[in-house]
Amino acid sequence: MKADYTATELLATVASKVLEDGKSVFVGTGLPMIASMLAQRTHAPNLLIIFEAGGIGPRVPVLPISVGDSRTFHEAAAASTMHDVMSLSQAGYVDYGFLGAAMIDWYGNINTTVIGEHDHPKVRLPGSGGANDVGSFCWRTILLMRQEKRRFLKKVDFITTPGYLTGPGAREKAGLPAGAGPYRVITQLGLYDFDEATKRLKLLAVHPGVTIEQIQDNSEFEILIPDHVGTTEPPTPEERRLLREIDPTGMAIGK
Amino acid sequence: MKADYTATELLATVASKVLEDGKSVFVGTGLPMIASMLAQRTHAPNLLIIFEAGGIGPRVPVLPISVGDSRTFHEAAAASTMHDVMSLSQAGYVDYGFLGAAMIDWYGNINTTVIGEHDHPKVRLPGSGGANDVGSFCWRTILLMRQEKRRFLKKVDFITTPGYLTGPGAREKAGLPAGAGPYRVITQLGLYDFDEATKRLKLLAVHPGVTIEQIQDNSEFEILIPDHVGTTEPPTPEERRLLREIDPTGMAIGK
Amino acid sequence: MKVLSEGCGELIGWHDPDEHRAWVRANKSRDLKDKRMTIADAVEEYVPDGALVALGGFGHVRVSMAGVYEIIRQRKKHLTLAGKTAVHDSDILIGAGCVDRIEVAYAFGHEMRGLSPASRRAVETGQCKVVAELSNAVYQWRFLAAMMGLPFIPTRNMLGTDTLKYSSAKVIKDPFSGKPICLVPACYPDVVFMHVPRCDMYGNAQIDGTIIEDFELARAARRLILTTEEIVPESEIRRQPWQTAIPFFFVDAVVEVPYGSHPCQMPYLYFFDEEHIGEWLRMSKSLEGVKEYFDKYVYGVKDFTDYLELVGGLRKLDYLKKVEQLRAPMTAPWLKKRG
Amino acid sequence: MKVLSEGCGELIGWHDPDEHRAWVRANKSRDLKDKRMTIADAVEEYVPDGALVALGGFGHVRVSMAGVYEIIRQRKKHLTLAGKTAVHDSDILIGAGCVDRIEVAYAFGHEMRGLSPASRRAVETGQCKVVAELSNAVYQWRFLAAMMGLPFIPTRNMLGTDTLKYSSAKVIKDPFSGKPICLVPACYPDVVFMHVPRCDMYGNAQIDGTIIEDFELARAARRLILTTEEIVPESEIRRQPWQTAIPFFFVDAVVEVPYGSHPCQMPYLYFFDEEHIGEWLRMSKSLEGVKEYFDKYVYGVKDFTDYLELVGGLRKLDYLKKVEQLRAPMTAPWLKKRG
Repeated sequence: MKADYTATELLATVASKVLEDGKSVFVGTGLPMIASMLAQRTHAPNLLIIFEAGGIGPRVPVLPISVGDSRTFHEAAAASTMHDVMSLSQAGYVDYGFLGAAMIDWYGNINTTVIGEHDHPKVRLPGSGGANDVGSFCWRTILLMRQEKRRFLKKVDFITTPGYLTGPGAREKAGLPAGAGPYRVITQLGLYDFDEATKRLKLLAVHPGVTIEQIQDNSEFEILIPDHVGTTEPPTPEERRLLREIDPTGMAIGK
Repeated sequence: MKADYTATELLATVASKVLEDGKSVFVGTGLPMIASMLAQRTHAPNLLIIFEAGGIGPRVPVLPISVGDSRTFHEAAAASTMHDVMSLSQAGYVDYGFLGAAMIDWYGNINTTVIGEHDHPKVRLPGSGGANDVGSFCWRTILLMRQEKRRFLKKVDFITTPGYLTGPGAREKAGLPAGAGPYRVITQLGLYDFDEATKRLKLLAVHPGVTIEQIQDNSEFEILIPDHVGTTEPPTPEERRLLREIDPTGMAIGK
Repeated sequence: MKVLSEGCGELIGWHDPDEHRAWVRANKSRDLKDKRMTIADAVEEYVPDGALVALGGFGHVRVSMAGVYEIIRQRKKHLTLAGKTAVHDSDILIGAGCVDRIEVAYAFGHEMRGLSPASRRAVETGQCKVVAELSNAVYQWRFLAAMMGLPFIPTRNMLGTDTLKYSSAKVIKDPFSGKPICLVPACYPDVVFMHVPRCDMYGNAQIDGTIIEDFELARAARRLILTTEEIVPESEIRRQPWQTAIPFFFVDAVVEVPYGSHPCQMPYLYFFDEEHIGEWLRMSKSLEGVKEYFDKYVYGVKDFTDYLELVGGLRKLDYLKKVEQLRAPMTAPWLKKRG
Repeated sequence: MKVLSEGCGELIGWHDPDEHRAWVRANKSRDLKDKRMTIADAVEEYVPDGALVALGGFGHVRVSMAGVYEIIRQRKKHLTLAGKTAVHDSDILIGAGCVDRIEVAYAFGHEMRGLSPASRRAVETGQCKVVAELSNAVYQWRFLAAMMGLPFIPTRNMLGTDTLKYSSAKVIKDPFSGKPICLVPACYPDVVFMHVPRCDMYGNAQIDGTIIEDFELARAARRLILTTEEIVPESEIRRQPWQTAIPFFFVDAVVEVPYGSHPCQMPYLYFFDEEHIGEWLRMSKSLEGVKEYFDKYVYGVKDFTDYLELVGGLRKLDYLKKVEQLRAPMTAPWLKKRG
């Protein structure tokens, strides 16, 4: 039976459920915005959304094109500065952060800078943007990305944004804020967290109809598979309706 | 013949003449404000006045009581923050700074913190306030103070604010911004600058009727006396009228 | 990391950045909730004896005097004060015996009005100890470091002076320029009182006029109590969000207290009550006078409104508004004395 | 001063703080003077070939496109770009061949619209060299350090990553916490273009909405050129001085250019012109298309008003205003493509 929802819709709803009411989230362009806006319209009305250009606690009317777009400070608590929001993030005020990733390794280290050699790139990507900041400062980061063997890599060409670096204690040893790091990875195949002891990527739940084999086949590195693996909830019709309302042009969620 | 002006009026007018049009000045409470406001009303209409609480380029209607008082940002170019004005001072944007002093030594080092031991003070004074900042950051600082033997000291009990510290090159060696430092000292007896080679206090001009002997008698340390010593201009009736206009209650200029 | 020199001043209000982050996570609510309470409850809840206290505004401009009086009324003890641009606020807190330790950028003075008898006496008799020295810029940058969640901020002042020697700063060689540079430690006050012209019930606050240090200080504060001339509807704040100086999640309590800065100035709203400040400066010349002052104006009144009635009520407040708006001339007892 | 590690990225825009102070003293006027000029004169005077250029706003929000087009029109060469939240601005500057070096926090991308063909191609073919990497927060803090006249600002990010390795930052052991900390060097761009909703003829400027990095960047700039929707009387600025984001003495030129951010967004005034941006994204897929684009929209028009007529004139601008104010739905060619 063909699902009546798209992979993007599933990513958005699964991501939105990770967020808690009354907590704060640092939001990037696209799906993270949609997931956060959906959370506000469902279980987390008082989710505090923060944008890197200075928008703090807006009532986002419709999906913005840019994280600096005026929609990101529409009826906001404050329209401030990047210095302000990056500072409060560094000071520990941000619970969740969203990150997109081109490639990751099994410690959740992210590459969004370059494929190939830095000075002779095969493919040049946009670079860190706010990603290194989010990955360094937010307590718990949530990675949204497409899972493929060429994206789940044993070693990424360039660590743009820190995951757990080389394993337990490595972030702290490097001088990064203690106790923070990647919390969830969400792909079109499943939902992951990181193993407490080894800080390696671990399957938490598969999406409806996805097999463990598919999970492992779409990764160059070995993914830890626990005894119990859950299945994520598919988007409800109401959630799908809300997603259309949030993104009427379908720019992120698709038509 | 008794002068028809007060010592305070003379200090204010002599100080105002040090300031140049189109330059910036960091202003403290009292006489510095009056001198700067007088300069704006005479030869320096475009003197840019900056206050530590964040007032930038105000049109001060009447002498403020405090450097944080709303008069300090009346019709200002900006009502900003201390961080902003201290930063721009540190970055070299401020030409002149005014300082009051309880005591100085011959290098223009200032004490406004304590008389006696720091932890067992004979007299406790207000401390640095913005003085250390002005003395460190402004290109040229102007000291306004009462001259007495117990105030012009060989060694001050506490260096609150840097003059030339221990002499030529000492500021730079300590890490302070290069090329800045005390520029003029104005007392009820005369106008001083600092000797280029030794950075020691040097007489520039005496006030009308003051002798070289009085200058030296009212200092514990030896004041350099050049061959040519000028005489300052006494306040004109127009200047005296302006001073009353600036300070109608006489809170700084006296009744 | 070779430290070239360091001050002997006590390091107050500093926390390891990771320890502070953990504290923030556990204690600062990011939830949008009604924070209105009485000033009595706010002081009871957030000002333990021994706390490090800082006050917004500029010593006698936009000061939460309502907060200051309540601290005195509740007879808080052994407070340490951040003596940042401290004027009337610190003078009466020290005079009242609530504060016995102070870090000093500026204190014990009343700007144009001269020195402050009560707090000077307290320091000169050893009743109040100066634990460290610094400058106004340095204090404010200590709050900047705190706001940024950093251990320190570099500065190019204090170098070569005794102010540095009695501070808690350290000097290192800057690895970029090769020159000595001062590192000033972050300062996170345990509790900050700030008076604003308006905010909503969640704590989203606007400030007219200069912000002074309050942008950084509000964000450096572990607990932040706002007193406000007026609580406005949330929609008024959200209409012009770039006017918000302090967003709600930095705020722990919101207390509506019209004229809450009296006898200090509130820009655009009311001028200094020089008559009242003059009375304090006169009475505080003796210990007896200090006691008499607090008996009359703090312990002897039941709340802030009662106090406002006592200092002159509507007629006085109307006059202060006119002076602030340059529609009436200023008078002051300390001026008469000089005349 | 032991440096634990340091990036291999080129240190661009850094000056010894004393050298910068001397430059400011000699070159930045503190005089209140009329700074109005044409964008052609401003670019001619303040943008030498080889300069380090930075742009205010957010890559495609509140960008001085009038400045960007004029740089292209005057065929400036070998510029280095501060790739801070760079989007449409950098894409067309690199596409036009004016920029051949860039320090990258974010570039070569168009946020929701996907990647930027022109600038990506330039980097992948070696025509434009990435001289250093960093993050958005770090770039903005480099400007903070510059605004403060400091050699560096500490940060707690980049640590442990290749972003640090390719940056110009250094890592030392923090003498307060004992933990490694990153020091990011100040950055003073040679010239900054910033678009604001209003300013007076002296350069006192207000900004509605988020300030983004422009508070710090305006103060870090060696030369600052403001383009503005409107030049307002000085009295309007001075009526609410706390609204001034940039006081006049940081500003070197004031150019009135209504719609000067087109096709980028100007908060509260007009939305992105997605049709035009889409046209650029489509045409810039080939070198021929790039040439065609500039021939048509830059070299082929005599001034900015001519350009506005060409992109749709009043009807288009009215539509963009309605979309910005949520009174009309947004459409975009890149949306149709996906549909």
